[in-house]
Amino acid sequence: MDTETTVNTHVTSKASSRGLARMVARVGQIRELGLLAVLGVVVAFVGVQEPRFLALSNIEQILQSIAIIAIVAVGETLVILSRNVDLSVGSIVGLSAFASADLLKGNPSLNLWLVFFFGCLLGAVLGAINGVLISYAGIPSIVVTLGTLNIYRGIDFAIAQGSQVNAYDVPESFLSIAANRILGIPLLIGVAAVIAIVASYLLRFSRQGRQVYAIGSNPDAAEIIGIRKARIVFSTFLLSGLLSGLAGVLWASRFALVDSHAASGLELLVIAAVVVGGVNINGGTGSILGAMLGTIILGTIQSGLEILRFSPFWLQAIYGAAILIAVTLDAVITRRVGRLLTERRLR
Amino acid sequence: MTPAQPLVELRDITKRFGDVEVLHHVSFQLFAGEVHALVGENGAGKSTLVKILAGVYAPDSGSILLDGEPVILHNPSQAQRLGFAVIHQQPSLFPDLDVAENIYMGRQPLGRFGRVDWGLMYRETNALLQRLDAHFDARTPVRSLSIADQQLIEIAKALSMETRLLVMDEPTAALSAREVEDLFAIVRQLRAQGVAILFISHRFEEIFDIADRVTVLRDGAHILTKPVGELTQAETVSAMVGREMSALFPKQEAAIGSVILEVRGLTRAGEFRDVSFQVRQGEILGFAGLVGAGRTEVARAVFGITQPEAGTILLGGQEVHFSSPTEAMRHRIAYVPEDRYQHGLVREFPIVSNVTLPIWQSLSNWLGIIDQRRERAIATDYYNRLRIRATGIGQLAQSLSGGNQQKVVIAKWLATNPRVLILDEPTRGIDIGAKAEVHRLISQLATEGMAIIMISSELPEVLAMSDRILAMHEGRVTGEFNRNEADQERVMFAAMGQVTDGH
Amino acid sequence: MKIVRSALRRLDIWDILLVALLIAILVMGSIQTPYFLNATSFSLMFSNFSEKSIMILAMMLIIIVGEIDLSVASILGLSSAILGFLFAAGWPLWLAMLAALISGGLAGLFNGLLVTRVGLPSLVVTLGTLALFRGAAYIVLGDRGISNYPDAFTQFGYGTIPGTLIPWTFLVFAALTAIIALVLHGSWVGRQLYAIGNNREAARFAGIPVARIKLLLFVVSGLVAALAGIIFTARFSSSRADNAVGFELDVITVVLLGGVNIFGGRGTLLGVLLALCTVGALRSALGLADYPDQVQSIIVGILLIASTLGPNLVRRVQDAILRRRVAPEQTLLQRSTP
Amino acid sequence: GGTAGGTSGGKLDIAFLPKAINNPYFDSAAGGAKKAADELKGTFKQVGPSQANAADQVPFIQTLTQQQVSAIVVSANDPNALAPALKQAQSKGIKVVSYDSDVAHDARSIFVNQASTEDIGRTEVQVLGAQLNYTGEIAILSAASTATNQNAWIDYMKQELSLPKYSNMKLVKVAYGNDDDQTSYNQTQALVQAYPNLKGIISPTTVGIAAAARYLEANGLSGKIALTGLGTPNGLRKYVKDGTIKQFELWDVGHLGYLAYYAAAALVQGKITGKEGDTFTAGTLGSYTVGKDGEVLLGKPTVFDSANIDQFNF
Ligand SMILES: Nc1ncnc2c1ncn2[C@@H]1O[C@H](COP(=O)(O)OP(=O)(O)OP(=O)(O)O)[C@@H](O)[C@H]1O
Ligand SMILES: Nc1ncnc2c1ncn2[C@@H]1O[C@H](COP(=O)(O)OP(=O)(O)OP(=O)(O)O)[C@@H](O)[C@H]1O
Ligand SMILES: [Mg+2]
Ligand SMILES: [Mg+2]
Repeated sequence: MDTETTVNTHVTSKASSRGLARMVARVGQIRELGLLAVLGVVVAFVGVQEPRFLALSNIEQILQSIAIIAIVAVGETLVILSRNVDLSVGSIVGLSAFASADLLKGNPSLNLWLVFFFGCLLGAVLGAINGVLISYAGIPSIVVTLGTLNIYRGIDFAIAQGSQVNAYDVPESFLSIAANRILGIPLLIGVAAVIAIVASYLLRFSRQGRQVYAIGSNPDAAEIIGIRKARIVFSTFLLSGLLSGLAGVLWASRFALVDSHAASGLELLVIAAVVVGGVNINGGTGSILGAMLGTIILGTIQSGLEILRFSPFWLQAIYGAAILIAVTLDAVITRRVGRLLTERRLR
Repeated sequence: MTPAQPLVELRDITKRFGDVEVLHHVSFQLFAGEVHALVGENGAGKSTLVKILAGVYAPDSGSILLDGEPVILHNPSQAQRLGFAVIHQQPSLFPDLDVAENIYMGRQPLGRFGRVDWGLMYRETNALLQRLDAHFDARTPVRSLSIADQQLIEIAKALSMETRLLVMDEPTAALSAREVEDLFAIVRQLRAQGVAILFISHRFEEIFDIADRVTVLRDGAHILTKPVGELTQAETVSAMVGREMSALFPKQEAAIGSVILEVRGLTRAGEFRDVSFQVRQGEILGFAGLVGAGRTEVARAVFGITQPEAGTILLGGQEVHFSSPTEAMRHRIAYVPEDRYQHGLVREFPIVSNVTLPIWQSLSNWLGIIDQRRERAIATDYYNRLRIRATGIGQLAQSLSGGNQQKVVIAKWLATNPRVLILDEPTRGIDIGAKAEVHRLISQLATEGMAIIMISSELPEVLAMSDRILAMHEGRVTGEFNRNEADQERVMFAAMGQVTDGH
Repeated sequence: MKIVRSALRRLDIWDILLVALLIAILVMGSIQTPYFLNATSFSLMFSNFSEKSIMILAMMLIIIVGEIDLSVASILGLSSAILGFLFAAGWPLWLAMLAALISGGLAGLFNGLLVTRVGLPSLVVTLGTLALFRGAAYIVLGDRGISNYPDAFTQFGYGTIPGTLIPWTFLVFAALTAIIALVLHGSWVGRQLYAIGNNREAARFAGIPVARIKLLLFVVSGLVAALAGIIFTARFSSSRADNAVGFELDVITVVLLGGVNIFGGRGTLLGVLLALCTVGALRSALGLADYPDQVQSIIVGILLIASTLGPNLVRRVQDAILRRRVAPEQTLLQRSTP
Repeated sequence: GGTAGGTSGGKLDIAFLPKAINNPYFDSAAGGAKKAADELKGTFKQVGPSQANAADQVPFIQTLTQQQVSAIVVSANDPNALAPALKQAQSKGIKVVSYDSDVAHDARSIFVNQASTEDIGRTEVQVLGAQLNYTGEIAILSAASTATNQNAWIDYMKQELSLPKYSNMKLVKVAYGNDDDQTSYNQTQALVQAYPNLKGIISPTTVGIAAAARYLEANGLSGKIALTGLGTPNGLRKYVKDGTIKQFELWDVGHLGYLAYYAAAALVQGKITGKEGDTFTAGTLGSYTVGKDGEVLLGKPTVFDSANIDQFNF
């Protein structure tokens, strides 16, 4: 909600040394270390009480169950880094899941690559609609995507008309995609990891990737120095839509039962994961690695609570508390580091 | 010295915002290897012209010629490609990114496979920073830098490009005297290399120090362009304001009364330590120091924005603790912040609401309904007294020029009828006419019995206006001088960190 | 009277479009179905918005200061659960209602403290408490549903004032609206809210107790959500942990539809009331004409986008014709977009 | 209730209000109702919210009341929440019938019950018990924790489990999948992880059982963990064929809609009032008698297994 753009100069460095500057520069990485530590604590806590939790098969199960969210979270991270938000991802996943499963139901002999292509294309188109309205018509992203959250889901309902696609309606080959393994790694996890790595690389090593950070950090300045803000913001929404579309097809393949409600409410899960991962909701800071860790942490907490046999009625409250604790800790630590630096400045 | 063919020529540039024409048929030429000063009052249209050269705004009519060929600047990157480097009045930096990226954003050196070559970027940045004598390195996050350092990055950015024209919109406003010297050394170097430099400043010493030629704008119109040798300061001023100007700093003597505000041993870790001073009724206490000396921080603590960790504040002999500005205001302290854009104005409010912002409550009846007639009367009064230049008290603050914005901020605080008025860089970025008015106002307020603290990085201003001067360096008070014993050298000495005993 | 006049002066492009839209819906609705244009229909129309309408008012204030509260529906659920739990445990109804209100206020306080003291973005905080408070409702009630509330209570939720078609709950809404109209558009407090929304730092430097006001607004939002929880419980004679799941999006949608700027600082009560009427009439008309739910949500989604797009376009056309003054960002935008 | 004389001039304008539209289960029921409407030369329409939510159902009741339909046939998301609105409809002379999920007794004339609640609850346990030789840990995967039907069935399941022959069977957990594919899937996964000795799952909800079957099948647990519950033949055909599920139950949903329409029609036409002992004929299904509390029972549910599943298509 914060629209301030001017450089905030809380910490000064009239007398700073190189070492100090280095230390500040490391704060970004400390964040991810902190997330790793949190993850370690959660895993250790659950693992001590229930050693089965640490079994490879269990870890694999946890990763599988968050892989789809992780894919959507990559796109959402791009969007949030540029100081926007995409609330329509759940609806895009749902629409893509239903439409591609329905397509396959109507044409069971269709090449599966085509189905994936279709899902991605559909997602990309929906994301592009968001992007056009935000970048070129100048409407705030939260307004646009709150609108398209309703619209895309409405379209989903309208084409589904109460029907659903069952496991029996689609070829076995489609259903087995999610369960396939490549080099011993479950496909779903592999796909999510590759997407995360590629996105990380692009964010770090492409000019456009850096410009995403610049826009999120100070949109007005970005425009003044000639960054094509509209185009880049558009691209983030396009990519977010595309990844959501892909996630939709994977969703259909994994759950094998798709109706028009699929993935409703997913946007909140995804945003929570990204934010817990240290991505600033006001843009400019954060990383894909962080977002992935955030996703894994929330997935692990959820799974840990289940395996420790918590009452289902406590799950949601603990989940909510975990989100709050994570972001509070992050804020407190960041502020401490900042304060430490100011104190060093003079003496 | 000037070649026949101008490097850049502006022809008949006109720019309108809505139905207000802010530039009327402005034409002048910039030659390679000259420093060209652009001066004018606040709102004369200097920054607008800069933005046109930067490709941020398109002129409504007129053309820009580069090497005699007309060019159309569609966007900032195109201007950059033509070799126009622009330092805007508001730093346009990315606080979350490091120095190197701020300099090279959008132009990062690419290595194999079009991948950003971070190593090379850091090496080049460090080389640049060394040239500028900066004390921070390429990996420092910009968020942690002071305003002056941020300005330095803007300069480094301009140096990193293939620059043919360097445009600097008030680059020295936030710099200390020494930093200005460093900057001018670089400017001279660039001039020698044949770069054309368009330089904007409200400080005449600087203009007469560095410029080769001067162009004066008034109300959006081109008044004159002359070599600096053919102009006197007085001529320039009258060209700017359209009339003769009298004394710049009309300080009136005021009767100095009893101590109103006293600060003892104020300390806040990392900001300032053991700061003590007194201000009396009718007295102007000047705070001198280099940028970053911590004066703003002291002011913020006195005004309750931050809380001191040690020390006491006494008002009329009573110890007070402010946990918020609201409480400080209740004790009739007012603070005009240095960053008016961020801290001073509600940009989407008209002048009238900005002026009455802190006193709404007292303008309201028991139901909380604001008496709009009284509100307008008060705003109009200050509007006239401070000679704010706008279409009326209904104009939105965001569309005012910098100087007029500052006047609105001052008006706002005067409306609270304070006993103690703290002014932080009250004339930064203000044109010469407005500055004189602000000075007149300050000294008039003092004669009315107000206690005034004036923080300023312009030493001549502090010397001329203050009854007493406090010098600060790195968070400590390093000297205190009475009006008659203060001179430029001694105060400067103290501000540089040499502790002197003023008494 | 003065308030009305100043409200009328504030009518901006979008408000006028909303009025036009509302009239169009009323005309279309009465052509499409004979049941639409009558008092019963309007009475029911409001009744269905009993809870949302008051939550909308509180949300409007929060958004004007540049924050957001995603947890309102969860607070509603939590207060309804607490009401039910205590009532089932034998507490007198009024005491249980009081406890529900207090719990809502505390929940709001919790949000407010995290936002103002810890300094977290409200979007993030209330995203967390959206889950936390809903979870708390499940802890309180689990899979139980509490019903068999006294008839008088249910009558308050569902019934109308005897001899009229005015729902009892309308009185609550009307009272809140009157208060907010006075505070927001007449008083200095309202001006402070806009000042905060426009430039929080400048407001703070001008002595406006920004943090305290925000904290207060979150508490108000919590209290209003709890009040909505009591109304909900009365109207459906039912306390369940999942009461009103997902209401927050509807509430925010209406506020934005009313022309309130999501970044704060802009928006009027009149616009929001118009948006409320428009959405209410639209849902009612489409429902009576047997259009399915999804059509309604598609239309509301389109309206939401249009609420910003429409005025943007109108303003651009106006600018082109009248060459009137524009804001700086827009100048840049106009130039950089072909 | 429901005795107020009305506009029952033989006009049959009957509206169905399911828990949510766009739900295959209720669309099957609508198919049966449509057939009944054709036979009786009445009209049929189905309206409802897109989310299964009591608060969202109320406006539809009000709309139907204003439209002066002759009867409302409703499946309630909450038994009490709909009562005031339905009572108001009744006071305007509209007949109210509930089906699938009942409302408060005084807010409707007749409840068309798909199967006896007790019967469903107990047979689920009996089926699973037989498959497991009455030993081992079992779990229940339900819909939402507040779902009325499911909670009633689960109560009877627990009663049945308390009988001595189940002394070696232990119900370790009731999980809630919220009738959402992902949640149900993840909950199944969580059950399997948290209870390594789990031998069987009962899922008395069509979405839940399909998601559970999908998880067991995809993770090679078919045959290791038994699964039964309530599901649609189309949704589970694959899993019955590959052995993940041996048996499951469901009533003929089309028949449920058909019977509900006939019951509503009988009320509208004044043939019955809904009191105990009233009888009416429901077309091809034959004659039905109103039981205690206005309940009409469709009959025994069908048990599906690999032998008969191909005879059904819904
Ligand atoms: N985006 C804008 N929209 C409307 N008016 C504007 C805009 N930008 C500038 N103006 C107006 O144009 C005039 C010139 O402003 P400009 O910023 O160019 O002045 P300046 O000479 O740079 O003043 P200063 O010395 O205070 O920086 C002012 O009256 C200002 O109010
Ligand atoms: N608005 C602000 N918010 C946060 N930190 C600030 C702000 N203004 C200044 N600072 C920090 O405090 C440090 C010291 O303040 P500043 O540079 O303003 O000193 P000063 O003595 O007041 O100098 P001057 O008033 O000449 O700028 C700055 O370097 C900067 O990092
Ligand atoms: Mg300027
Ligand atoms: Mg300062």
